[in-house]
Amino acid sequence: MGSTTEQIIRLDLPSSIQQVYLLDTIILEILKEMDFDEETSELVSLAVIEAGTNAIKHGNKEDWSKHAHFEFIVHPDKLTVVVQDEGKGFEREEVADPLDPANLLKSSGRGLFLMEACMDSVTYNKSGTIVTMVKHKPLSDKQ
Amino acid sequence: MGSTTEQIIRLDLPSSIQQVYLLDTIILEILKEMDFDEETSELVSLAVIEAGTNAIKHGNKEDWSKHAHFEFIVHPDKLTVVVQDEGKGFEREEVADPLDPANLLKSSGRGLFLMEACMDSVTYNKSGTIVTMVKHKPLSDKQ
Amino acid sequence: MTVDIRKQEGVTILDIEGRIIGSDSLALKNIIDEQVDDAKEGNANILLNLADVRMVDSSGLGIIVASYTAVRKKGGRIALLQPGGNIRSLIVMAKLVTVFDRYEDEGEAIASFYKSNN
Amino acid sequence: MTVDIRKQEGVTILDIEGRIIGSDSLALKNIIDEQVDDAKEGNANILLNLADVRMVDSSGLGIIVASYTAVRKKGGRIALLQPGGNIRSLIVMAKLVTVFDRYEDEGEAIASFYKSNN
Ligand SMILES: Nc1ncnc2c1ncn2[C@@H]1O[C@H](COP(=O)(O)OP(=O)(O)O)[C@@H](O)[C@H]1O
Ligand SMILES: Nc1ncnc2c1ncn2[C@@H]1O[C@H](COP(=O)(O)OP(=O)(O)O)[C@@H](O)[C@H]1O
Repeated sequence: MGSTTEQIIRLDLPSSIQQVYLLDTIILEILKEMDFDEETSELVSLAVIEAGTNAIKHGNKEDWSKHAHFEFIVHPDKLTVVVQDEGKGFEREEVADPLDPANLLKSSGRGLFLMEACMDSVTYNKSGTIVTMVKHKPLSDKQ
Repeated sequence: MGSTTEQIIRLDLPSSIQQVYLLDTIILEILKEMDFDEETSELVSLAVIEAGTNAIKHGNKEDWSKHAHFEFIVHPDKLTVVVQDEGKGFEREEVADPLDPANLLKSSGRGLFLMEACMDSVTYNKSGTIVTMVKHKPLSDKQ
Repeated sequence: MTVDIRKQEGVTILDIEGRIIGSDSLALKNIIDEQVDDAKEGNANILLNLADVRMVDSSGLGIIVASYTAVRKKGGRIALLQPGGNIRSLIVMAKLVTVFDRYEDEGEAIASFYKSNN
Repeated sequence: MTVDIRKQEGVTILDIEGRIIGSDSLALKNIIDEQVDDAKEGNANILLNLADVRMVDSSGLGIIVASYTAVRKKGGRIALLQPGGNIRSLIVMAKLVTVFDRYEDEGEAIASFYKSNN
Protein backbone atom coordinates (compact mmCIF):
# COMPACT_ATOMS: atom_id res chain seq x y z
CA MET A 1 0.00 0.00 0.00
CA GLY A 2 1.11 3.57 -0.56
CA SER A 3 2.50 5.54 2.31
CA THR A 4 0.15 8.36 3.17
CA THR A 5 2.87 10.75 4.30
CA GLU A 6 5.21 11.14 1.35
CA GLN A 7 5.15 11.08 -2.42
CA ILE A 8 8.24 10.64 -4.54
CA ILE A 9 8.62 12.26 -7.96
CA ARG A 10 11.65 11.22 -10.00
CA LEU A 11 13.08 13.02 -13.01
CA ASP A 12 16.03 12.22 -15.26
CA LEU A 13 17.21 14.98 -17.56
CA PRO A 14 19.74 14.66 -20.38
CA SER A 15 22.79 16.78 -19.58
CA SER A 16 22.07 19.79 -21.73
CA ILE A 17 21.96 23.20 -20.13
CA GLN A 18 18.72 23.88 -22.05
CA GLN A 19 16.99 21.42 -19.72
CA VAL A 20 17.24 23.92 -16.88
CA TYR A 21 14.01 25.53 -18.19
CA LEU A 22 12.14 22.26 -17.80
CA LEU A 23 13.62 21.78 -14.34
CA ASP A 24 12.52 25.30 -13.42
CA THR A 25 8.96 24.63 -14.63
CA ILE A 26 8.74 21.36 -12.70
CA ILE A 27 10.08 22.58 -9.38
CA LEU A 28 7.79 25.64 -9.49
CA GLU A 29 4.74 23.42 -10.13
CA ILE A 30 5.70 21.05 -7.28
CA LEU A 31 6.14 24.01 -4.92
CA LYS A 32 2.78 25.46 -6.02
CA GLU A 33 1.00 22.18 -5.37
CA MET A 34 2.70 21.97 -1.96
CA ASP A 35 1.33 25.42 -1.16
CA PHE A 36 4.74 26.98 -0.57
CA ASP A 37 4.51 30.77 -0.51
CA GLU A 38 5.99 32.69 -3.42
CA GLU A 39 9.04 33.99 -1.59
CA THR A 40 10.10 30.58 -0.30
CA SER A 41 9.39 29.08 -3.71
CA GLU A 42 11.87 31.50 -5.32
CA LEU A 43 14.57 30.36 -2.89
CA VAL A 44 13.93 26.65 -3.40
CA SER A 45 13.71 26.94 -7.17
CA LEU A 46 17.03 28.83 -7.24
CA ALA A 47 18.72 26.10 -5.18
CA VAL A 48 17.32 23.36 -7.43
CA ILE A 49 18.45 25.21 -10.57
CA GLU A 50 21.94 25.64 -9.11
CA ALA A 51 22.21 21.97 -8.15
CA GLY A 52 20.86 20.89 -11.55
CA THR A 53 23.22 23.20 -13.41
CA ASN A 54 26.19 21.81 -11.45
CA ALA A 55 25.13 18.21 -12.18
CA ILE A 56 24.78 18.98 -15.90
CA LYS A 57 27.85 21.21 -16.29
CA HIS A 58 30.43 20.06 -13.74
CA GLY A 59 29.26 16.50 -13.11
CA ASN A 60 28.19 15.28 -16.53
CA LYS A 61 30.18 17.82 -18.61
CA GLU A 62 27.11 18.43 -20.78
CA ASP A 63 27.26 14.93 -22.26
CA TRP A 64 23.64 14.42 -23.40
CA SER A 65 23.85 10.66 -22.99
CA LYS A 66 24.52 11.12 -19.26
CA HIS A 67 21.57 12.08 -17.10
CA ALA A 68 21.08 14.32 -14.11
CA HIS A 69 18.78 12.50 -11.66
CA PHE A 70 16.33 14.34 -9.47
CA GLU A 71 14.21 12.99 -6.65
CA PHE A 72 11.59 15.27 -5.16
CA ILE A 73 10.29 13.79 -1.91
CA VAL A 74 7.10 15.58 -1.00
CA HIS A 75 6.24 15.45 2.72
CA PRO A 76 3.29 17.28 4.25
CA ASP A 77 5.63 19.76 5.98
CA LYS A 78 8.79 19.75 3.87
CA LEU A 79 10.36 19.05 0.49
CA THR A 80 13.54 17.03 0.07
CA VAL A 81 15.38 17.27 -3.23
CA VAL A 82 18.13 14.80 -4.14
CA VAL A 83 20.27 15.58 -7.18
CA GLN A 84 22.70 12.99 -8.54
CA ASP A 85 25.04 13.10 -11.51
CA GLU A 86 27.18 10.56 -13.35
CA GLY A 87 30.43 12.50 -12.98
CA LYS A 88 33.60 12.25 -10.90
CA GLY A 89 32.36 14.23 -7.91
CA PHE A 90 34.19 16.93 -5.96
CA GLU A 91 35.19 17.99 -2.45
CA ARG A 92 33.02 20.67 -0.93
CA GLU A 93 35.85 21.88 1.32
CA GLU A 94 38.12 22.59 -1.61
CA VAL A 95 35.73 25.00 -3.28
CA ALA A 96 36.76 28.64 -2.84
CA ASP A 97 34.62 30.96 -0.72
CA PRO A 98 32.82 33.41 -3.06
CA LEU A 99 32.64 35.96 -0.22
CA ASP A 100 36.41 36.12 0.10
CA PRO A 101 37.35 39.64 -1.09
CA ALA A 102 39.72 38.06 -3.62
CA ASN A 103 36.76 36.25 -5.23
CA LEU A 104 34.07 38.92 -5.12
CA LEU A 105 34.51 39.94 -8.75
CA LYS A 106 34.81 36.43 -10.15
CA SER A 107 32.20 35.49 -12.71
CA SER A 108 31.46 32.09 -11.16
CA GLY A 109 31.66 30.11 -7.94
CA ARG A 110 28.46 31.24 -6.19
CA GLY A 111 26.21 28.21 -6.84
CA LEU A 112 26.96 26.06 -3.79
CA PHE A 113 26.95 29.15 -1.58
CA LEU A 114 23.46 30.11 -2.82
CA MET A 115 22.12 26.56 -2.45
CA GLU A 116 23.24 26.53 1.16
CA ALA A 117 21.80 30.00 1.77
CA CYS A 118 18.40 29.16 0.24
CA MET A 119 17.71 25.74 1.77
CA ASP A 120 17.37 24.60 5.39
CA SER A 121 20.01 21.96 4.87
CA VAL A 122 22.36 20.91 2.08
CA THR A 123 24.49 17.77 2.39
CA TYR A 124 26.85 16.09 -0.05
CA ASN A 125 27.71 12.41 -0.24
CA LYS A 126 31.33 11.48 0.23
CA SER A 127 32.22 11.35 -3.44
CA GLY A 128 30.35 14.56 -4.24
CA THR A 129 28.00 13.16 -6.88
CA ILE A 130 24.84 13.39 -4.75
CA VAL A 131 23.51 16.49 -3.05
CA THR A 132 20.51 16.34 -0.72
CA MET A 133 18.62 19.51 0.11
CA VAL A 134 15.72 20.05 2.50
CA LYS A 135 13.26 22.91 2.85
CA HIS A 136 10.53 23.03 5.49
CA LYS A 137 7.32 24.92 4.92
CA PRO A 138 7.30 28.21 6.81
CA LEU A 139 5.18 27.78 9.95
CA SER A 140 2.85 30.57 8.96
CA ASP A 141 1.74 28.51 5.95
CA LYS A 142 -1.59 26.80 5.97
CA GLN A 143 -0.92 23.10 6.43
CA MET B 1 29.61 10.67 -26.11
CA GLY B 2 26.04 11.89 -26.27
CA SER B 3 24.00 11.23 -29.35
CA THR B 4 23.30 14.46 -31.13
CA THR B 5 19.93 13.41 -32.49
CA GLU B 6 17.81 12.51 -29.47
CA GLN B 7 17.43 13.47 -25.83
CA ILE B 8 15.62 11.31 -23.31
CA ILE B 9 13.68 12.80 -20.40
CA ARG B 10 12.39 10.35 -17.79
CA LEU B 11 9.75 11.02 -15.19
CA ASP B 12 8.29 8.81 -12.44
CA LEU B 13 5.12 10.05 -10.78
CA PRO B 14 3.48 8.59 -7.68
CA SER B 15 0.06 7.23 -8.59
CA SER B 16 -2.12 10.05 -7.38
CA ILE B 17 -4.52 11.67 -9.81
CA GLN B 18 -3.33 15.08 -8.53
CA GLN B 19 -0.05 14.44 -10.36
CA VAL B 20 -1.81 14.95 -13.69
CA TYR B 21 -1.27 18.71 -13.23
CA LEU B 22 2.49 18.21 -13.02
CA LEU B 23 2.38 15.92 -16.04
CA ASP B 24 0.43 18.56 -17.96
CA THR B 25 2.98 21.26 -17.07
CA ILE B 26 5.91 19.07 -18.11
CA ILE B 27 4.55 17.90 -21.46
CA LEU B 28 3.54 21.45 -22.40
CA GLU B 29 7.05 22.73 -21.61
CA ILE B 30 8.67 19.92 -23.62
CA LEU B 31 6.38 20.68 -26.56
CA LYS B 32 7.16 24.40 -26.29
CA GLU B 33 10.91 23.76 -26.32
CA MET B 34 10.45 21.45 -29.31
CA ASP B 35 8.67 24.29 -31.12
CA PHE B 36 5.45 22.37 -31.69
CA ASP B 37 2.64 24.69 -32.71
CA GLU B 38 -0.14 25.36 -30.22
CA GLU B 39 -2.79 23.24 -31.91
CA THR B 40 -0.60 20.15 -32.18
CA SER B 41 0.58 20.71 -28.60
CA GLU B 42 -3.02 20.55 -27.35
CA LEU B 43 -3.46 17.19 -29.08
CA VAL B 44 -0.24 15.70 -27.73
CA SER B 45 -0.81 16.98 -24.20
CA LEU B 46 -4.31 15.49 -24.20
CA ALA B 47 -2.95 12.10 -25.28
CA VAL B 48 -0.24 12.20 -22.60
CA ILE B 49 -2.76 13.16 -19.93
CA GLU B 50 -5.05 10.30 -21.00
CA ALA B 51 -2.21 7.76 -20.95
CA GLY B 52 -0.98 9.05 -17.58
CA THR B 53 -4.47 9.00 -16.09
CA ASN B 54 -4.92 5.40 -17.25
CA ALA B 55 -1.56 4.33 -15.76
CA ILE B 56 -2.42 5.99 -12.44
CA LYS B 57 -6.09 4.95 -12.23
CA HIS B 58 -6.44 1.65 -14.07
CA GLY B 59 -2.86 0.36 -13.91
CA ASN B 60 -1.68 1.37 -10.45
CA LYS B 61 -5.13 1.78 -8.86
CA GLU B 62 -4.02 5.08 -7.31
CA ASP B 63 -1.55 3.35 -4.98
CA TRP B 64 0.92 6.17 -4.20
CA SER B 65 3.78 3.77 -3.65
CA LYS B 66 3.49 2.58 -7.23
CA HIS B 67 4.79 4.88 -9.95
CA ALA B 68 3.72 5.78 -13.45
CA HIS B 69 6.85 5.92 -15.62
CA PHE B 70 7.18 8.33 -18.51
CA GLU B 71 9.87 8.52 -21.13
CA PHE B 72 9.88 11.50 -23.46
CA ILE B 73 12.23 10.85 -26.37
CA VAL B 74 12.90 14.14 -28.10
CA HIS B 75 13.98 13.82 -31.74
CA PRO B 76 14.54 16.78 -34.04
CA ASP B 77 11.40 15.94 -36.02
CA LYS B 78 9.21 13.97 -33.60
CA LEU B 79 8.38 13.20 -30.00
CA THR B 80 7.98 9.66 -28.70
CA VAL B 81 6.23 9.19 -25.35
CA VAL B 82 6.38 5.86 -23.51
CA VAL B 83 4.09 5.38 -20.52
CA GLN B 84 4.46 2.36 -18.25
CA ASP B 85 2.57 1.34 -15.13
CA GLU B 86 3.02 -1.33 -12.45
CA GLY B 87 -0.42 -2.86 -12.91
CA LYS B 88 -1.90 -6.00 -14.42
CA GLY B 89 -2.31 -4.66 -17.94
CA PHE B 90 -5.30 -5.03 -20.26
CA GLU B 91 -6.30 -6.11 -23.76
CA ARG B 92 -6.87 -3.25 -26.16
CA GLU B 93 -9.26 -5.35 -28.27
CA GLU B 94 -11.58 -5.98 -25.37
CA VAL B 95 -12.22 -2.32 -24.68
CA ALA B 96 -15.64 -1.18 -25.89
CA ASP B 97 -15.90 1.29 -28.78
CA PRO B 98 -17.01 4.66 -27.39
CA LEU B 99 -18.52 5.56 -30.78
CA ASP B 100 -20.91 2.61 -30.66
CA PRO B 101 -24.39 4.17 -30.28
CA ALA B 102 -24.93 2.07 -27.15
CA ASN B 103 -21.90 3.76 -25.52
CA LEU B 104 -22.33 7.36 -26.65
CA LEU B 105 -23.85 8.53 -23.37
CA LYS B 106 -21.46 6.64 -21.10
CA SER B 107 -19.46 8.80 -18.73
CA SER B 108 -16.16 7.04 -19.45
CA GLY B 109 -14.32 4.95 -22.01
CA ARG B 110 -13.03 7.65 -24.36
CA GLY B 111 -9.37 7.84 -23.26
CA LEU B 112 -7.77 5.28 -25.56
CA PHE B 113 -9.90 6.49 -28.46
CA LEU B 114 -8.69 10.07 -27.95
CA MET B 115 -5.03 9.00 -27.58
CA GLU B 116 -5.26 7.19 -30.90
CA ALA B 117 -7.00 10.15 -32.53
CA CYS B 118 -4.47 12.71 -31.28
CA MET B 119 -1.18 10.92 -31.98
CA ASP B 120 0.38 9.65 -35.22
CA SER B 121 0.76 6.19 -33.73
CA VAL B 122 -0.20 4.46 -30.48
CA THR B 123 1.01 0.93 -29.71
CA TYR B 124 0.58 -1.25 -26.64
CA ASN B 125 2.92 -3.96 -25.43
CA LYS B 126 1.49 -7.46 -25.21
CA SER B 127 0.58 -7.30 -21.53
CA GLY B 128 -0.90 -3.81 -21.80
CA THR B 129 1.31 -2.09 -19.22
CA ILE B 130 3.32 -0.06 -21.72
CA VAL B 131 1.92 2.32 -24.30
CA THR B 132 4.16 4.01 -26.88
CA MET B 133 2.93 7.09 -28.71
CA VAL B 134 4.58 9.05 -31.51
CA LYS B 135 3.88 12.53 -32.87
CA HIS B 136 5.78 14.08 -35.75
CA LYS B 137 6.18 17.80 -36.10
CA PRO B 138 3.86 19.21 -38.75
CA LEU B 139 5.86 19.84 -41.93
CA SER B 140 4.95 23.52 -42.00
CA ASP B 141 6.88 23.99 -38.72
CA LYS B 142 10.26 25.64 -38.73
CA GLN B 143 12.79 22.89 -38.06
CA MET C 1 -10.07 24.81 -12.82
CA THR C 2 -12.26 27.29 -10.98
CA VAL C 3 -16.07 27.34 -11.04
CA ASP C 4 -18.37 30.25 -10.17
CA ILE C 5 -22.11 29.71 -9.84
CA ARG C 6 -24.75 32.27 -10.82
CA LYS C 7 -28.54 31.99 -11.11
CA GLN C 8 -30.34 33.91 -13.77
CA GLU C 9 -34.03 33.66 -14.70
CA GLY C 10 -34.25 30.18 -13.22
CA VAL C 11 -31.13 28.95 -14.98
CA THR C 12 -28.06 27.90 -13.02
CA ILE C 13 -24.99 29.19 -14.85
CA LEU C 14 -21.60 27.62 -14.08
CA ASP C 15 -18.74 29.87 -15.16
CA ILE C 16 -15.85 27.45 -15.54
CA GLU C 17 -12.28 28.65 -16.03
CA GLY C 18 -8.99 26.91 -16.74
CA ARG C 19 -8.16 23.38 -17.72
CA ILE C 20 -10.52 20.53 -16.76
CA ILE C 21 -8.02 17.71 -16.28
CA GLY C 22 -7.18 15.03 -13.72
CA SER C 23 -9.12 15.42 -10.50
CA ASP C 24 -11.00 18.48 -11.79
CA SER C 25 -13.68 16.28 -13.31
CA LEU C 26 -14.60 14.83 -9.91
CA ALA C 27 -14.76 18.33 -8.44
CA LEU C 28 -16.95 19.47 -11.35
CA LYS C 29 -19.19 16.43 -10.94
CA ASN C 30 -19.76 17.26 -7.27
CA ILE C 31 -20.66 20.85 -8.10
CA ILE C 32 -23.10 19.89 -10.87
CA ASP C 33 -24.66 17.10 -8.77
CA GLU C 34 -25.32 19.56 -5.98
CA GLN C 35 -27.04 21.96 -8.35
CA VAL C 36 -29.17 19.17 -9.82
CA ASP C 37 -30.10 17.94 -6.32
CA ASP C 38 -31.09 21.44 -5.25
CA ALA C 39 -33.23 22.05 -8.34
CA LYS C 40 -36.97 21.54 -8.19
CA GLU C 41 -38.26 18.51 -10.08
CA GLY C 42 -38.60 19.47 -13.73
CA ASN C 43 -36.47 22.56 -13.29
CA ALA C 44 -32.89 21.33 -13.45
CA ASN C 45 -31.78 23.97 -15.94
CA ILE C 46 -28.04 24.18 -16.21
CA LEU C 47 -25.87 26.25 -18.50
CA LEU C 48 -22.16 25.44 -18.58
CA ASN C 49 -20.23 28.55 -19.56
CA LEU C 50 -17.10 27.14 -21.19
CA ALA C 51 -15.82 30.38 -22.73
CA ASP C 52 -12.73 30.37 -20.49
CA VAL C 53 -11.99 26.65 -20.64
CA ARG C 54 -8.94 25.92 -22.79
CA MET C 55 -8.82 22.16 -22.45
CA VAL C 56 -10.88 19.21 -21.25
CA ASP C 57 -9.71 15.61 -20.94
CA SER C 58 -11.87 12.52 -21.42
CA SER C 59 -12.84 12.45 -17.73
CA GLY C 60 -14.05 16.03 -17.95
CA LEU C 61 -16.01 15.28 -21.11
CA GLY C 62 -17.42 12.20 -19.36
CA ILE C 63 -18.70 14.35 -16.49
CA ILE C 64 -20.42 16.70 -18.92
CA VAL C 65 -22.08 13.70 -20.56
CA ALA C 66 -23.09 12.30 -17.16
CA SER C 67 -24.63 15.66 -16.27
CA TYR C 68 -26.70 15.53 -19.41
CA THR C 69 -28.20 12.22 -18.25
CA ALA C 70 -28.64 13.36 -14.62
CA VAL C 71 -30.39 16.55 -15.62
CA ARG C 72 -32.77 14.76 -17.97
CA LYS C 73 -33.65 12.25 -15.28
CA LYS C 74 -34.54 15.06 -12.90
CA GLY C 75 -36.52 16.86 -15.58
CA GLY C 76 -34.50 19.68 -17.02
CA ARG C 77 -31.91 20.51 -19.57
CA ILE C 78 -28.22 21.22 -19.91
CA ALA C 79 -26.70 23.51 -22.52
CA LEU C 80 -23.19 24.68 -23.34
CA LEU C 81 -22.19 28.32 -23.73
CA GLN C 82 -19.24 29.13 -25.98
CA PRO C 83 -17.51 25.75 -25.93
CA GLY C 84 -13.95 26.73 -26.95
CA GLY C 85 -10.46 25.25 -26.72
CA ASN C 86 -10.48 21.58 -27.55
CA ILE C 87 -14.05 21.00 -26.30
CA ARG C 88 -15.65 21.76 -29.62
CA SER C 89 -13.56 19.16 -31.41
CA LEU C 90 -13.92 16.60 -28.60
CA ILE C 91 -17.69 16.83 -28.94
CA VAL C 92 -17.42 16.25 -32.67
CA MET C 93 -14.96 13.37 -32.32
CA ALA C 94 -17.04 11.70 -29.61
CA LYS C 95 -20.17 11.99 -31.83
CA LEU C 96 -21.96 14.09 -29.25
CA VAL C 97 -22.87 16.94 -31.59
CA THR C 98 -26.58 16.10 -31.55
CA VAL C 99 -26.58 15.59 -27.77
CA PHE C 100 -25.46 19.03 -26.64
CA ASP C 101 -27.15 22.30 -27.48
CA ARG C 102 -24.47 24.95 -27.88
CA TYR C 103 -24.84 28.74 -27.86
CA GLU C 104 -22.52 31.63 -28.50
CA ASP C 105 -24.73 34.23 -26.77
CA GLU C 106 -25.67 34.03 -23.09
CA GLY C 107 -29.07 35.70 -23.51
CA GLU C 108 -29.97 33.36 -26.32
CA ALA C 109 -28.81 30.38 -24.23
CA ILE C 110 -30.98 31.42 -21.28
CA ALA C 111 -34.00 32.04 -23.50
CA SER C 112 -33.58 28.57 -25.00
CA PHE C 113 -34.55 26.98 -21.68
CA TYR C 114 -38.03 28.43 -22.08
CA LYS C 115 -38.53 27.48 -25.70
CA SER C 116 -37.32 23.96 -26.13
CA ASN C 117 -38.18 22.68 -22.67
CA ASN C 118 -41.24 22.35 -20.35
CA MET D 1 14.67 35.77 -21.21
CA THR D 2 14.30 38.42 -23.90
CA VAL D 3 16.58 41.44 -24.34
CA ASP D 4 15.80 44.68 -26.18
CA ILE D 5 18.54 47.20 -26.85
CA ARG D 6 18.03 50.98 -26.88
CA LYS D 7 20.52 53.85 -27.03
CA GLN D 8 19.80 57.04 -25.18
CA GLU D 9 22.12 60.01 -24.69
CA GLY D 10 25.17 57.85 -25.26
CA VAL D 11 24.02 55.14 -22.86
CA THR D 12 23.19 51.63 -24.10
CA ILE D 13 20.09 50.43 -22.28
CA LEU D 14 19.34 46.70 -22.21
CA ASP D 15 15.68 46.01 -21.36
CA ILE D 16 15.78 42.47 -20.02
CA GLU D 17 12.60 40.49 -19.41
CA GLY D 18 11.86 37.09 -17.85
CA ARG D 19 14.02 34.69 -15.92
CA ILE D 20 17.80 34.68 -16.46
CA ILE D 21 18.54 30.99 -15.87
CA GLY D 22 20.46 28.17 -17.53
CA SER D 23 21.73 29.10 -20.96
CA ASP D 24 20.32 32.64 -20.74
CA SER D 25 23.50 33.86 -19.05
CA LEU D 26 25.61 32.90 -22.06
CA ALA D 27 23.14 34.65 -24.39
CA LEU D 28 23.23 37.73 -22.16
CA LYS D 29 27.03 37.65 -22.07
CA ASN D 30 27.19 37.65 -25.87
CA ILE D 31 24.83 40.60 -26.09
CA ILE D 32 26.73 42.66 -23.51
CA ASP D 33 30.11 41.75 -25.00
CA GLU D 34 28.95 42.98 -28.39
CA GLN D 35 27.82 46.30 -26.94
CA VAL D 36 31.11 46.75 -25.11
CA ASP D 37 33.09 45.88 -28.25
CA ASP D 38 31.07 48.38 -30.28
CA ALA D 39 31.52 51.18 -27.74
CA LYS D 40 34.25 53.79 -28.24
CA GLU D 41 37.17 53.55 -25.81
CA GLY D 42 36.15 55.28 -22.60
CA ASN D 43 32.48 55.26 -23.54
CA ALA D 44 31.22 51.78 -22.64
CA ASN D 45 28.18 53.05 -20.77
CA ILE D 46 25.68 50.30 -20.11
CA LEU D 47 22.46 50.37 -18.15
CA LEU D 48 20.81 47.02 -17.42
CA ASN D 49 17.08 47.54 -17.00
CA LEU D 50 16.07 44.68 -14.69
CA ALA D 51 12.57 45.92 -13.88
CA ASP D 52 10.96 42.94 -15.61
CA VAL D 53 13.41 40.27 -14.43
CA ARG D 54 11.86 38.03 -11.81
CA MET D 55 14.77 35.71 -11.16
CA VAL D 56 18.49 35.35 -11.84
CA ASP D 57 20.63 32.31 -11.07
CA SER D 58 24.31 32.37 -10.10
CA SER D 59 25.41 32.13 -13.74
CA GLY D 60 23.32 35.17 -14.59
CA LEU D 61 24.70 37.08 -11.63
CA GLY D 62 28.19 35.99 -12.72
CA ILE D 63 27.65 37.49 -16.17
CA ILE D 64 26.57 40.79 -14.65
CA VAL D 65 29.73 40.80 -12.52
CA ALA D 66 31.86 39.92 -15.56
CA SER D 67 30.27 42.82 -17.45
CA TYR D 68 31.26 45.17 -14.65
CA THR D 69 34.88 44.16 -15.14
CA ALA D 70 34.74 44.24 -18.95
CA VAL D 71 33.18 47.69 -19.01
CA ARG D 72 35.74 49.13 -16.62
CA LYS D 73 38.58 47.71 -18.69
CA LYS D 74 37.22 49.40 -21.78
CA GLY D 75 36.69 52.64 -19.90
CA GLY D 76 33.06 53.03 -19.00
CA ARG D 77 30.51 52.12 -16.44
CA ILE D 78 27.65 49.69 -15.83
CA ALA D 79 24.60 50.47 -13.72
CA LEU D 80 21.44 48.60 -12.77
CA LEU D 81 17.93 49.99 -13.20
CA GLN D 82 15.23 48.70 -10.86
CA PRO D 83 16.81 45.41 -9.83
CA GLY D 84 13.75 43.46 -8.64
CA GLY D 85 12.81 39.85 -8.02
CA ASN D 86 15.59 37.96 -6.32
CA ILE D 87 18.38 40.10 -7.83
CA ARG D 88 18.34 42.65 -5.06
CA SER D 89 18.89 39.97 -2.41
CA LEU D 90 21.45 38.08 -4.50
CA ILE D 91 23.53 41.26 -4.73
CA VAL D 92 23.35 41.66 -0.96
CA MET D 93 24.14 38.01 -0.25
CA ALA D 94 27.06 38.00 -2.68
CA LYS D 95 28.47 41.17 -1.04
CA LEU D 96 28.22 43.12 -4.28
CA VAL D 97 26.27 46.04 -2.85
CA THR D 98 29.19 48.45 -3.16
CA VAL D 99 30.06 47.21 -6.64
CA PHE D 100 26.83 48.00 -8.45
CA ASP D 101 25.19 51.40 -8.70
CA ARG D 102 21.45 50.91 -8.65
CA TYR D 103 18.70 53.32 -9.67
CA GLU D 104 14.94 53.33 -9.51
CA ASP D 105 14.47 56.09 -12.10
CA GLU D 106 15.67 55.81 -15.70
CA GLY D 107 16.38 59.52 -16.12
CA GLU D 108 18.41 59.59 -12.96
CA ALA D 109 20.28 56.47 -14.06
CA ILE D 110 21.18 58.01 -17.43
CA ALA D 111 22.25 61.29 -15.83
CA SER D 112 24.53 59.37 -13.48
CA PHE D 113 26.77 58.39 -16.35
CA TYR D 114 27.73 62.04 -16.77
CA LYS D 115 28.36 62.81 -13.12
CA SER D 116 30.30 59.92 -11.65
CA ASN D 117 32.30 58.99 -14.72
CA ASN D 118 34.69 60.54 -17.28
N1 LIG E 1 28.07 18.10 -9.26
C1 LIG E 1 29.35 18.48 -9.30
N2 LIG E 1 30.31 17.69 -9.85
C2 LIG E 1 31.59 18.09 -9.92
N3 LIG E 1 32.03 19.27 -9.46
C3 LIG E 1 31.15 20.11 -8.89
C4 LIG E 1 29.77 19.77 -8.78
N4 LIG E 1 29.13 20.80 -8.17
C5 LIG E 1 30.07 21.73 -7.93
N5 LIG E 1 31.30 21.33 -8.35
C6 LIG E 1 32.58 22.07 -8.24
O1 LIG E 1 32.39 23.14 -7.34
C7 LIG E 1 32.72 24.37 -7.97
C8 LIG E 1 31.83 25.47 -7.43
O2 LIG E 1 30.51 25.29 -7.86
P1 LIG E 1 29.48 26.47 -7.74
O3 LIG E 1 29.59 27.06 -6.37
O4 LIG E 1 28.15 25.96 -8.13
O5 LIG E 1 29.97 27.56 -8.75
P2 LIG E 1 30.16 27.48 -10.35
O6 LIG E 1 29.24 26.42 -10.83
O7 LIG E 1 29.80 28.85 -10.80
O8 LIG E 1 31.61 27.15 -10.58
C9 LIG E 1 32.56 24.11 -9.45
O9 LIG E 1 33.33 24.98 -10.23
C10 LIG E 1 33.00 22.66 -9.56
O10 LIG E 1 34.41 22.59 -9.63
N1 LIG F 1 -2.90 1.25 -18.16
C1 LIG F 1 -4.01 0.47 -18.06
N2 LIG F 1 -4.02 -0.58 -17.20
C2 LIG F 1 -5.13 -1.36 -17.09
N3 LIG F 1 -6.26 -1.14 -17.77
C3 LIG F 1 -6.32 -0.11 -18.64
C4 LIG F 1 -5.20 0.75 -18.82
N4 LIG F 1 -5.53 1.68 -19.75
C5 LIG F 1 -6.80 1.41 -20.11
N5 LIG F 1 -7.28 0.33 -19.44
C6 LIG F 1 -8.62 -0.28 -19.59
O1 LIG F 1 -9.24 0.23 -20.75
C7 LIG F 1 -10.48 0.85 -20.41
C8 LIG F 1 -10.73 2.04 -21.31
O2 LIG F 1 -9.83 3.07 -21.02
P1 LIG F 1 -10.11 4.52 -21.56
O3 LIG F 1 -10.47 4.42 -22.99
O4 LIG F 1 -8.95 5.37 -21.22
O5 LIG F 1 -11.41 5.01 -20.79
P2 LIG F 1 -11.66 5.22 -19.23
O6 LIG F 1 -10.32 5.44 -18.59
O7 LIG F 1 -12.56 6.39 -19.17
O8 LIG F 1 -12.31 3.96 -18.74
C9 LIG F 1 -10.37 1.20 -18.95
O9 LIG F 1 -11.62 1.28 -18.32
C10 LIG F 1 -9.53 0.05 -18.42
O10 LIG F 1 -10.33 -1.07 -18.16
